[in-house]
Amino acid sequence: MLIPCPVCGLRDQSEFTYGGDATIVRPVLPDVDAARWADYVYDRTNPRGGHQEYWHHVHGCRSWLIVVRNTETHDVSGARLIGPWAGRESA
Amino acid sequence: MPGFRLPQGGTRVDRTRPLRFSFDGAPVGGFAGDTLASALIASGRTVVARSFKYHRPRGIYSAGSEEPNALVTLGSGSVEPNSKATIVEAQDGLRVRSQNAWPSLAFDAGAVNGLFSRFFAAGFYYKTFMGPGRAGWMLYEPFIRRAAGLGKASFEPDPDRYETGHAFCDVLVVGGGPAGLSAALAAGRTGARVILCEDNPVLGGALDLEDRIADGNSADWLFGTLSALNGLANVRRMTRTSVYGYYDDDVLGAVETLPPGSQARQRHWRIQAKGVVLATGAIERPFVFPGNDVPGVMLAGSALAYARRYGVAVGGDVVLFTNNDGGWRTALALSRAGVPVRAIVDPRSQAPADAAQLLAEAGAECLTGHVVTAARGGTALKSVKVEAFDAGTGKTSGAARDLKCDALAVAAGWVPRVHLASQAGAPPVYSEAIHAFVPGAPREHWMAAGAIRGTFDAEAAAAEGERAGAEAANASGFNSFPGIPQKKPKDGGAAQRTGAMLPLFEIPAKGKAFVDLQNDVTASDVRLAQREGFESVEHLKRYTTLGMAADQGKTSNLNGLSILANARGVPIPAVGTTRFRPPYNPVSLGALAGRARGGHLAALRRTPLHDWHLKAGGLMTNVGLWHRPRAYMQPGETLEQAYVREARAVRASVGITDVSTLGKIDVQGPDAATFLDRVYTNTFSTLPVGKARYGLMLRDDGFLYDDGTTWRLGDNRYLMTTTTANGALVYQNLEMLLAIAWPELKVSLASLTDQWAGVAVAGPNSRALLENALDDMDVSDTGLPFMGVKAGHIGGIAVLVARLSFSGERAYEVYCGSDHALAVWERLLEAGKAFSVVPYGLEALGTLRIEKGHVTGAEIDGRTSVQDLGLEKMFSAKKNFVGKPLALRPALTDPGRKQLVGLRSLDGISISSGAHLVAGPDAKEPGRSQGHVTAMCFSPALEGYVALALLERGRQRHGEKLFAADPVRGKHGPVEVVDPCFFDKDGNRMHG
Amino acid sequence: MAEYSVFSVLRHGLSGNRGWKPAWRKAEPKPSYDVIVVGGGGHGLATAFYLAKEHGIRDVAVLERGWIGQGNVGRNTTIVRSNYDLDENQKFYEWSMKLWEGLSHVLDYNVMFSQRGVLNLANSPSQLDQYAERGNGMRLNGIDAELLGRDEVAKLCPGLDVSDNARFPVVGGLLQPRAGTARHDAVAWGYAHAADRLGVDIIENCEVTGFLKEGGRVVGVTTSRGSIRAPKVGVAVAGNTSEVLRKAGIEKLPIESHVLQAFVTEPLKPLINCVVTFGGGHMYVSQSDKGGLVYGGNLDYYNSYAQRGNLPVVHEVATELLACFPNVGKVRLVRSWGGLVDMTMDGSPIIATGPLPGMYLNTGWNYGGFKATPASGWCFAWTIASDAAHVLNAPFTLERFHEGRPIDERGAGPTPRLH
Amino acid sequence: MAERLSALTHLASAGGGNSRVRLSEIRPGSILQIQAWPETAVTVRRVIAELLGTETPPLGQASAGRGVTVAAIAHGRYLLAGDASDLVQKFEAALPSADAAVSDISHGRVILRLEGEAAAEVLSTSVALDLDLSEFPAGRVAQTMIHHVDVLIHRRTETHFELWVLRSFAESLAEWLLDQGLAFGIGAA
Repeated sequence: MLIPCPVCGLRDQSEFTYGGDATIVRPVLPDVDAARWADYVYDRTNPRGGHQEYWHHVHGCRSWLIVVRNTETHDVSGARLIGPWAGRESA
Repeated sequence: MPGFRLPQGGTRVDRTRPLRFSFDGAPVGGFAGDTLASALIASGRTVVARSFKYHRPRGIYSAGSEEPNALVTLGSGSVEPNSKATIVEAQDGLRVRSQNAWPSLAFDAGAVNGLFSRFFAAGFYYKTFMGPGRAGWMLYEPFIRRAAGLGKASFEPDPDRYETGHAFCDVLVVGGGPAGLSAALAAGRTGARVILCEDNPVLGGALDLEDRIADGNSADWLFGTLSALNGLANVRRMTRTSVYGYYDDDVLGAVETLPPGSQARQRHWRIQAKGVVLATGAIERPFVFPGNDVPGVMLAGSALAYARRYGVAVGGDVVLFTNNDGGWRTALALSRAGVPVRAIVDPRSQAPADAAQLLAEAGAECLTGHVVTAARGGTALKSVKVEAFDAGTGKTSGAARDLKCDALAVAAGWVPRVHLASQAGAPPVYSEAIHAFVPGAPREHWMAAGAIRGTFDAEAAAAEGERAGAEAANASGFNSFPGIPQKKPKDGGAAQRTGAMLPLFEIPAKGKAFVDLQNDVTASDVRLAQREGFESVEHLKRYTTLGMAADQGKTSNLNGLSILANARGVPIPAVGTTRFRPPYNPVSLGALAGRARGGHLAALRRTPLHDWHLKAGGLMTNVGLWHRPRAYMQPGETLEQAYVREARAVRASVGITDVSTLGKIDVQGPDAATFLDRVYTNTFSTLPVGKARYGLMLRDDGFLYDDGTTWRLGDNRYLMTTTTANGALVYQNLEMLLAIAWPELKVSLASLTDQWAGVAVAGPNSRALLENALDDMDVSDTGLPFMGVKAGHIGGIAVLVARLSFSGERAYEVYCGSDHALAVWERLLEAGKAFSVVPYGLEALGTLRIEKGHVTGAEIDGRTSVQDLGLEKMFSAKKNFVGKPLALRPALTDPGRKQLVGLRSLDGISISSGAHLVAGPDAKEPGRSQGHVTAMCFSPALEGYVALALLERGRQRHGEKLFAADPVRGKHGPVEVVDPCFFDKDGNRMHG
Repeated sequence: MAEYSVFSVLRHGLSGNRGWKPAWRKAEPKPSYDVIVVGGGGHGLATAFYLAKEHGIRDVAVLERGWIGQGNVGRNTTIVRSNYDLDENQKFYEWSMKLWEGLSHVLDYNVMFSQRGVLNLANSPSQLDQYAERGNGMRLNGIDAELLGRDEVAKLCPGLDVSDNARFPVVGGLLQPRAGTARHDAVAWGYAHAADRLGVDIIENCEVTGFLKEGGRVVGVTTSRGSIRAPKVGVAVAGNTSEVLRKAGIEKLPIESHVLQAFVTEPLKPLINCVVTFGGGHMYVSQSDKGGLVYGGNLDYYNSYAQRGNLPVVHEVATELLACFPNVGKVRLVRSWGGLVDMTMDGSPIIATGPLPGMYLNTGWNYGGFKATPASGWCFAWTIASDAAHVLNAPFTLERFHEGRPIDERGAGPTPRLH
Repeated sequence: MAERLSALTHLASAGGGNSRVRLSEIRPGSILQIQAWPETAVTVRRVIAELLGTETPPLGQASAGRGVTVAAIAHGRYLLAGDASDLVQKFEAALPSADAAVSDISHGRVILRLEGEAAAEVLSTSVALDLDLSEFPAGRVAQTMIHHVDVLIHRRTETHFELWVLRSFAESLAEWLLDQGLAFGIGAA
């Protein structure tokens, strides 16, 4: 399987670590509600089909990405950068 | 007369270069270019193997990788079992042995199974071998295991070298037949980078079994095409290279077998393509009839291959049995090649007039409207039984007659090699035109061309290949080379090769008729499975083992399906087919492992002091990928004596140890302090520059994650240290938080683990040692107070010195650039001479920390909470940080949980690491486990054995007497539960 | 007399094997049952069997989307063991081991349970201590465990590299002699056969399309073959749990579905006599009765329903196999497959009532589903029959995650791929 | 000032100097990483260009000036290697933390030089990157793995590659490359 890193280009999956479901929303730190944190930490929709997921190009540029991938076909339809440089790549 | 070498012919053999190998000790002659199979046939051999279950004598059945019978063991020493004699190139002096036969191939005791085969029907072993008693199966298993299996593998390490390679191309063409060659040429002419892979040593596929392609001579066509390919530098031809797996995103796995005499045996290729043309061809289909496994029965196309490629006749008296016109052309070609063809048997009433007449002239009897209802012979075919057949009723009729013969060539049509297509696409689709499965819709970027699509005519296949190659190149962004004739494939490409085939594959006749020759699965096994309800293809496969042998059912799957379909009374498409998975052809484990063998299994991380440790007698051990010294052994010392000596020296005077493996992360930026306040359970924004603080990290779920000291080097710069084990993970996790949780923070991280070497200097004389060593630093308690950090020099080398203590002694950590580590280390030893400084290793390090009750990965094991380890004081109530909300859950703070305690041995015997804590004094009645030992040592400070443990409600149980149960080591000893800090509880020595 | 025995094999053999009955009936769905079990895999079939045998509940339907045993019971490396680290897992898997012993007789079907031993290689001194800790826990729970030194390991495994020039030298190992392997498909067929003979309806090609609810209570299912009612509906669909429960309105679970590859080589004469696991990485290998080396290792590490893996793991696992057994370099891989495994947030399973009234959940089998089959079915049947967990599966609740009571065998935390 | 000790003291002993491909070590005076903030990216590029007298390369490329190499390896992130031993101080002085983070990794990285007609072939045994000149021309840099070890690959010319690797892995990587290169008659210079 290949992942199109927006920084490095098309690379083999083995250069990345998988970060799991990217649709779950991490509570912001002031939020100390255990139930909301537990939802975030433990609960997944785990869909068959389209899946937005985090990947870390840990053996490449070390960027964290959101990859859109089909869990049934492994078809990767896109990847975008997240973090401070997201949307400011041209800077 | 069995097989023999024809007076002339053989495009692949060089009759001027004879060679000789041994088969079961007997010499076998051949020529350069022979396969083992062609030489064995030429030598008159009929039996070359014994079958899996009934140990029936088996001969060579095919001329390719579809071979079900002729599996042999090669070489001596590190032998290669289960090799297909049909694809192994004969080599002078090679040692070849038969398999699965005892005492000998000619007389195999296992053949007795055949007599009882009626009791060994499909699945019989699920119904018996159960008793007597509970251990039932264990009584029989040893015998069954010995009877099963084919070749014997060696117990010697495989000394051969296996290499790896990565290849990239715009178009990968799999298969070097007419379709593949045309595809490679067409794609190559567009300028695309092309790789052409072919299993065999030579290109051309089955073209050399055709006389003509289009209106020209096929040899000329091949020569022309190959020379055209030669002219294209962008086309890379890889023969002897078998593409076995089609993985996601058009990444394919292939194994290249290097010619004999190469320094490596095989090379694994990872091929990443933009587009793929699958031109993998087809396999000839056999008939199912009684005795169809007798040595001498083989595929007709293969018989022709032996004649044309190797100048070998498969028999002196050949009968050919077919259900289509192609079989007649094969018969004619055999006859013309000098192979005596005695008769052609065809269930159809009409034969192709031209071929029939020519064969009749050649003296062959043409038995149309007939079928072979039995093949007779034990270790060699003696005759076939022929009966009249009525295609209308599908029944045999009239008198049977025996035809004497020593070879029966069967030709029941062709089965496309859809395996790779199926790996990377929808299930194969049944084609009524060829009565076989063709590729389904692609999931990856491939196109199929030629016989794999049922286009058996060479010209039509070439045209398809040409178009597929051009289209694949276009799809990869290369425009078609102008002026390529874009021929449309002729209709009825199938008919061209097979004629009006009569879809008769199983001959109605009584007797043992095999479907899967390698696993000895018969037609009646298939029917039995169906009767017992194993109706789905997968159930059939698993219950009968049909198609699950090393040949992966290449010659048996389709016949099995059609018999199942008949038994169920449904059309074949309704039965469906099984999904093909990698590998298409067997792949050696050596090729998959490549050079990652022995010491190369994984990279070794070395600290800058690695060589010094080795020279000093360091007993090295793996810590993750690092090598670290457990202790520096002196002659005659045990490990315990060594570490006790080292630890004692530290407490008595001073020692130094290599802590370079600690994870170190440069945390920089205007928001560095805010960031650390969020990731640590305690506060770092208040830490003054030039000070260090011990920090604790939690996982999101509130359990302990990692710990270490972090030093503030500037307003916006910290040096974070982590445990050796978690360095990379913590770094990655911090990057995750900055990317996902707090992208607004201006913080940059960089790993400095390799930049800084670290040396801990510990002991009452550590300060004096440093005063000797340092050029320019005041390390007095005022100059460098506890937890202070300062920059200075040792012998002109810039160092950072932090006053930290893991040992509980006055201690310092000296950091310097890794390239200076050895110099600094040696200067420290020099400066410590007066105090008889010792280097100490991991075990002493552990001993010193156990005496102090400091925790490490043994206690922070991913399951412990802040409270478990008594670290509440590190848990800030004022601020929020990662893991806090879930760390406050009652389950994590429950006082009933296992808590950190110290243990003191009460019998003077060591407390085993890994022992469990129980109440029972008697090893035979220990009672339940209440906790376990995480770390133990002999404490020089206490002159006794002590340990740390996690114990239920431990903190309330100090003073209690328990027993350390270690049944797996046969130990059971009394211990007293004590405070985890054994030594200098108020820390005078550390601050002192 | 048992339907299957050496005598019946002889009798039928003499009559051309014409007389065998189907191993299980091709049952037609009835409009209603006492219990519906969704999922005709090992766990679902075992559940139905124990409902009938242990609790006298025979009006049971097992609904299978395709053919029974098409899931992980037929896609695993056939290892059976109870050498776990945590008390909860030790007790549960040891009960499974006890059920495995003699299972063939109970089912009147030979599942070829081979107690050849499972050997965990320790590739560092600290790992040997960890195995000692595990082994001691097992022994205190009455489970067999032996700590072996390097020489004993070498004697047990001819061909194993115990040399010092190995990258991660073998220092010893933990052996569970009673552990071993079983013939995976036969487990599904055996439970199906035995359940069928007790009156259970096994209904293949019957996909559950939805759940019938009355007042928030599950009262049955809709299927590709019509609606079927039952006051109790158990779900045992492993990797498909999230998708199936979605049909009941349950959107999120502490589960991710991953692909786990397994591999088998061509058949060889006896070479490896016990199950061996590698401590320097993650690899397990045994030799099937047919002679093939059956081996596997890590997940492919990303959510997947594809039952298809990729090259990195193919290389990694073969490499670790050769690190243990450098003598099998010339042995060839002939088949590989991908299992769809239901990984939980702590690596341990879920067997519980709920999450809806009338519903019962059996999932989260991670790497451990096959060996668990008997105990899983036994405990799930108990839970369904008595509307409460048995003491053995009481810890394996769905709520334990939110409550902070994970059963985290590896201490890897809430990251499914790491368990 | 004590002399710096190479992580590859054993490399030279591998021998076999004049062969189709040679492995050797480069010992720059300074190696550093500079990470700009999104809003200071322009400033940082300017400062790099000014201090080194070479233009700052675009992402995925390296530019080589007099005794110095700059590689752009991620957004706003640059790796620098130079003969001078004071580059870190220079850049720390020129780039306050409001502008960028400067990390000294002079001792933390080893730069291997793989040179010769077969250099690309040797790399291709272990690197899942297309090293064809059309895809990976001179001046390209890529971070990837060689046998699970992180490396930065910088192609200086068709036949000259430089591999940046963490110091602790350097000896292992060198051993691996020397083994992979056997078929090509690799040697250490």
